[in-house]
Amino acid sequence: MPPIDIAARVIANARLSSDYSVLSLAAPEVGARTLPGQFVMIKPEGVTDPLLRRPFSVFEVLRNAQGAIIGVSILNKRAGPSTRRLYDLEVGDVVLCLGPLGQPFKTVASPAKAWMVAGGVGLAPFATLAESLAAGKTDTTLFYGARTGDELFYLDFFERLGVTLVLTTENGARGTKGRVTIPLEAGLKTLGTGDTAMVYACGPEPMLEAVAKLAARYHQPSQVSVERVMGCGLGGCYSCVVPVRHGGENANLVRSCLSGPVFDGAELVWE
Amino acid sequence: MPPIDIAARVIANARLSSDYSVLSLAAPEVGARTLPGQFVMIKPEGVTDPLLRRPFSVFEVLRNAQGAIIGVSILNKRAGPSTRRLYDLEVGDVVLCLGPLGQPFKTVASPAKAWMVAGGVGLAPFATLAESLAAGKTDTTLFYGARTGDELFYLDFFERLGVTLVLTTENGARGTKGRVTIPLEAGLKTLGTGDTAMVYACGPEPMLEAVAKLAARYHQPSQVSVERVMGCGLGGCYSCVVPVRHGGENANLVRSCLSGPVFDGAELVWE
Amino acid sequence: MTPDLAVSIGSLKLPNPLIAASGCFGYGLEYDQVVDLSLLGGVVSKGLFMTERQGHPPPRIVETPAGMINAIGLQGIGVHRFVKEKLPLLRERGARTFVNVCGTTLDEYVEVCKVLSDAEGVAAIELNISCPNIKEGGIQFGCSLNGTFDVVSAVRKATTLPLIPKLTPNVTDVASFAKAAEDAGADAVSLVNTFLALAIDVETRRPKISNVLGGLSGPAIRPIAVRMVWECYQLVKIPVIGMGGITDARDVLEFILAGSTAVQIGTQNFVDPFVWSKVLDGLKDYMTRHNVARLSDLIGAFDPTPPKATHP
Amino acid sequence: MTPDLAVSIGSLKLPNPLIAASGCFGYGLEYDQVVDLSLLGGVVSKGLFMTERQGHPPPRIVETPAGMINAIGLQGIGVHRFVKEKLPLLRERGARTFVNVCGTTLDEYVEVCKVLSDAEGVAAIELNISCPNIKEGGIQFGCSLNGTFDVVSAVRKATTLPLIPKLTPNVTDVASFAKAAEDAGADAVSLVNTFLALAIDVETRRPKISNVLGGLSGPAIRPIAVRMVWECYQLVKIPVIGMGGITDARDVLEFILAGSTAVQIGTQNFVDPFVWSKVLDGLKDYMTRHNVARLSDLIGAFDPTPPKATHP
Ligand SMILES: Cc1cc2nc3c(=O)[nH]c(=O)nc-3n(C[C@H](O)[C@H](O)[C@H](O)COP(=O)(O)OP(=O)(O)OC[C@H]3O[C@@H](n4cnc5c(N)ncnc54)[C@H](O)[C@@H]3O)c2cc1C
Ligand SMILES: Cc1cc2nc3c(=O)[nH]c(=O)nc-3n(C[C@H](O)[C@H](O)[C@H](O)COP(=O)(O)OP(=O)(O)OC[C@H]3O[C@@H](n4cnc5c(N)ncnc54)[C@H](O)[C@@H]3O)c2cc1C
Ligand SMILES: Cc1cc2nc3c(=O)[nH]c(=O)nc-3n(C[C@H](O)[C@H](O)[C@H](O)COP(=O)(O)O)c2cc1C
Ligand SMILES: Cc1cc2nc3c(=O)[nH]c(=O)nc-3n(C[C@H](O)[C@H](O)[C@H](O)COP(=O)(O)O)c2cc1C
Ligand code: FES
Ligand code: FES
Repeated sequence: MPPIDIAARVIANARLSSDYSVLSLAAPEVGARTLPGQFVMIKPEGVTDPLLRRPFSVFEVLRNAQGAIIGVSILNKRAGPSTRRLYDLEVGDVVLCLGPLGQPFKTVASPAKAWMVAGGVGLAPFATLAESLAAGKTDTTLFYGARTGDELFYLDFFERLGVTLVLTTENGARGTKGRVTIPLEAGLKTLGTGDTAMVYACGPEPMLEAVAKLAARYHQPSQVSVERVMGCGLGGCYSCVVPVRHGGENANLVRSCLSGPVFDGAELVWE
Repeated sequence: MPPIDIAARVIANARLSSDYSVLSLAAPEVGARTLPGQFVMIKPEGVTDPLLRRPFSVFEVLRNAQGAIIGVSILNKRAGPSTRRLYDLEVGDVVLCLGPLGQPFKTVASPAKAWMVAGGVGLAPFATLAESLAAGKTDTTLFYGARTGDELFYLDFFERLGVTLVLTTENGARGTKGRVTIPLEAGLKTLGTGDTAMVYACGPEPMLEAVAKLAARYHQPSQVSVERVMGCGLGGCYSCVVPVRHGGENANLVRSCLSGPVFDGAELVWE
Repeated sequence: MTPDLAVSIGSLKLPNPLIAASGCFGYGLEYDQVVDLSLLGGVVSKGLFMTERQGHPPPRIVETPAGMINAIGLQGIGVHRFVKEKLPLLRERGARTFVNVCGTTLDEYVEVCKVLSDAEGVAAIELNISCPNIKEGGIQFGCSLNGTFDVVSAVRKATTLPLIPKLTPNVTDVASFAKAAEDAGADAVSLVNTFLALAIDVETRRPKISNVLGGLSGPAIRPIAVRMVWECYQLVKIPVIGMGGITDARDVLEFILAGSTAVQIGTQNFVDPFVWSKVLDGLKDYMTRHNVARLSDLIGAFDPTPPKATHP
Repeated sequence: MTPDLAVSIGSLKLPNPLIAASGCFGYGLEYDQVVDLSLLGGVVSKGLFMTERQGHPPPRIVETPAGMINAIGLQGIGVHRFVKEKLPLLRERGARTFVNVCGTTLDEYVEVCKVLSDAEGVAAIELNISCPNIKEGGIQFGCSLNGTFDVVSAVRKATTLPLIPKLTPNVTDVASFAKAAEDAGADAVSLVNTFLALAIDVETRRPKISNVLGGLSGPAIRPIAVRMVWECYQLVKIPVIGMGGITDARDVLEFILAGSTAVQIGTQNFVDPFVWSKVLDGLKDYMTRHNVARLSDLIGAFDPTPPKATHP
């Protein structure tokens, strides 16, 4: 279905910490079309500075008590002017929300396992993916690393879905101390021949690179969601390119808004 | 006292109609310094579009129950992007408020009378002037013209001060039908030789011109508050000039933010 | 009476003056899902050379006050793949396709135009002699009057398609370049391409985009672009296609009053891909309010009489 | 260790690089009540001719996206009244006064400079050969390399005061103008003056300001101005004074990294007359964070190595 642009009212803006908020938008038409891993281009209405929209993974597809889709939420982390403004929005404010955009994650089915690897705000695309995997009864694990214990969010949500949680924090306050790739590698080592774990990753680029390379080393497939500066989200501007190599070809710069943001980890060329 | 710039919280924003609001700002230092007829340069904090501040007459100097000055208000009329934004502000929003600026009205004392002539939003500088005149027990009349009866504001306020009200509306819904200059001229005709009425005027330029010329024709002094596009309000940009003639000299373009906005009606050259 | 939005660029009739600017609309087909391409006056393709190009490494864009800087570096599929893969689909959609032609040499410009002349479904050629983001060719022609004359003349001999050189604003007197293009046989000129610009990350002391310099577009440049359009309109007889920072119908009208026969919308596509229908509605509304039957009556209708100092 | 903000323009030492731009700060004294003039690096006067001028009729300014257009038309009191009425007061305040000198002819430029050379308390002359808002003189010199060379040479012979031609951005290659100024004996160059621009009121079809055309300033132009400063810095050896859209310390640093020895702040004065102390604090903060002892070490310290495509 084609993306649409909704002038969406803010339903809620739950501040999870001084940096993170979950911004819920009344955009049922966007929610109804969204597949896990897709993103929206967002901008508060009436704001001309910053000029451009900003890309955000759809975090949740929101439903009312009757189960009808009423909108989407994003997991917003303050990084600069736009994310700061989104953090400050109040119920009733209006946000332009264009989407859904981009290629979604491909789900897997048993006996393959699904291992989601999230770094910080990279958790965002995994809530909808976990729901989709849970619906398919796939054995799912979330490797989730954050700076501090306070920045591990929505753990209940994933537990309720039956997702196994493997947590790490940089300061060791919660879960294992250190990078999320440490337990991931430990997990990969336990896989027997013939076992398949589809490794999904979203987070800082060095993490993505490490995860994709680990998966490859242990002969597991991976799907990584990359972040590039995006001017349009629709393939119009060519700002968002990443180098991708299919088979033995030379690397090509492809638009991550159209061909991504989710790519086969084995095909991305790390810069 | 030098003007100061306050990041002032909005204390209240009373919408008087779909176009007019009274925006009250917590800027005690500005209030304490303001003389009737002076103005402030205003801009919502954090807004870069529009870039420049906008000039507004100080409408009221606000006091708390104990009589201490707590801020100023402006009578805001929606005309374009900035005034629209000010109209939409809510309690707690922050507005940059620089002032007071410009030359105030000169008050008069009995036996001279004070006749204030206001057109529409031109009412703004007369609330503080009326208070000042009332304090001096000057016999004061407000000739106040508006488009409709619904746009005649703060009549109680002026009545409480003992100001005589002469109202006109364009549609005749309230007061005399037609221009405010009609009752003004009628009034001027009743003055005896030796009587003095200082005619104060603020409103649309054609009204100002008509009032100044009427006053001159009936040999009465006038002080008019003019409106020009103002870039800075401080004399820095030379955008706000008006032609003024002292005595027999050639007209000079003088900065209305420094030498005005209040000018001797007899010295302004009408364009 | 429905307002008549049609305009003509030489022999080329457009149902309305709104054209998607080069590099801001992919090859047009990317927007197929959100815009009915046949409703636009026209669509300009991304800049095309003879062969494929990878462009500059990212980051390729950065925002600035009321604008953005880009240095995409003309990543593109080359004219042959364009003719084969994109043109037939664009024709199917009913798009009026303008092709933005680049070259590193005069010969390359001519060759690309020849390929396009032999293809079906090209409405016009926009000759890009103004891209600030590549070193060779392009801007070198666009910054010299002789260079402009020479490349337009050479291409003129190679094609009968409507020929529209796109001018750079990074010159002292843009109107003289419009004149050189006219003298060399251009059917129209389009302007402005982007302004050469630099943004520095003061924390790292490095440029914000990989190419160091890039081109500034968006609302920030509009007042300069409108001035340049007016200058060209006064000097040349061929139609002027104006652009630079258009966001709404009022901006479009500003360019048309200043002398634009048609306009292009670039950066605003990124902000709002649905801009087209909003602008069309805005134009119709203006024409109704002002009792203008034909939009073309407004071309150059700017009246430079000074306004009054006082407000109503 | 307190950060050292001092910079030198030839023999002229400034306690910090922040100078109030011409035309945006009256004659300096207007701001006496809100800013301690002695704390600024310097203050540039409004443009001055030999005699008084009334300037253009209002409206003289209009806002545009992230900017404003002005055509004040150099209303001013003339150099004689300036020397008599303003200069003594500026000296009393401890201001370092730069005088922006205009002329309709080469001779007028020379005469005004002679008057200033004989006066006491002039720190430097900023030669305005770039005002886009008056027809005669000025910009005619500033848009021709020979004109620039000639006027700077002529004035050079008439004064030993630091001589700083102010360049227009409305040219193809601003650095060549900086070079012409250097060759003619200038001690520094300042840039940019405003960009020639036009805004049309589409309801009335008239210009928004009385002079029709005006000069665009403010944040909108900053990325172009920074680029031009960098170009000049690479070509000439004399100091470059950069300006165009500066609003905060970060913007100042961008200009300094690009090669500005000092900077001027214009339009932002209107937005925030208290900008000066905020910027000074911001500079000190940056220097502390980055362990920079002398601000002058940052001049031209821009490193054009491309940044990474990925975010941290
Ligand atoms: C497909 C995709 C999905 C994303 N999903 C989320 C999400 O769910 N939650 C979330 O908080 N953020 C997400 N991001 C990142 C988010 O878009 C940026 O944080 C945001 O654009 C920063 O804007 P700003 O104005 O606040 O800061 P800016 O000043 O624009 O940038 C601040 C920092 O963010 C980087 N940045 C700027 N633009 C982008 C961009 N388009 N993509 C990535 N980094 C950028 C800058 O390099 C800088 O380091 C996503 C990005 C992409 C491409
Ligand atoms: C000394 C002074 C005191 C004023 N006091 C008040 C007041 O108490 N209440 C009030 O509502 N308005 C007052 N104004 C007018 C007010 O400043 C303008 O309405 C406002 O600047 C319009 O800004 P905008 O962005 O909403 O609209 P814009 O789009 O900027 O302008 C809309 C209309 O207002 C006119 N305008 C723009 N700027 C100014 C300006 N600086 N001065 C006058 N007209 C302008 C424009 O020409 C246009 O017709 C005063 C103006 C001056 C000079
Ligand atoms: C991302 C981007 C890519 C561009 N690519 C091209 C191009 O390939 N060829 C060209 O002639 N102009 C190109 N331009 C310039 C635009 O076509 C247009 O001239 C300019 O952006 C001004 O219009 P705007 O302000 O509406 O964007 C590009 C502009 C942007 C923003
Ligand atoms: C209202 C106004 C008046 C100006 N007058 C002059 C002038 O008299 N002489 C001059 O050299 N530059 C003049 N300028 C240009 C500024 O000094 C400065 O070069 C330009 O505005 C860019 O800086 P900014 O973006 O910080 O304003 C004027 C600018 C403005 C906005
Ligand atoms: S964001 Fe514009 S092409 Fe991908
Ligand atoms: S408003 Fe700037 S001089 Fe009066």
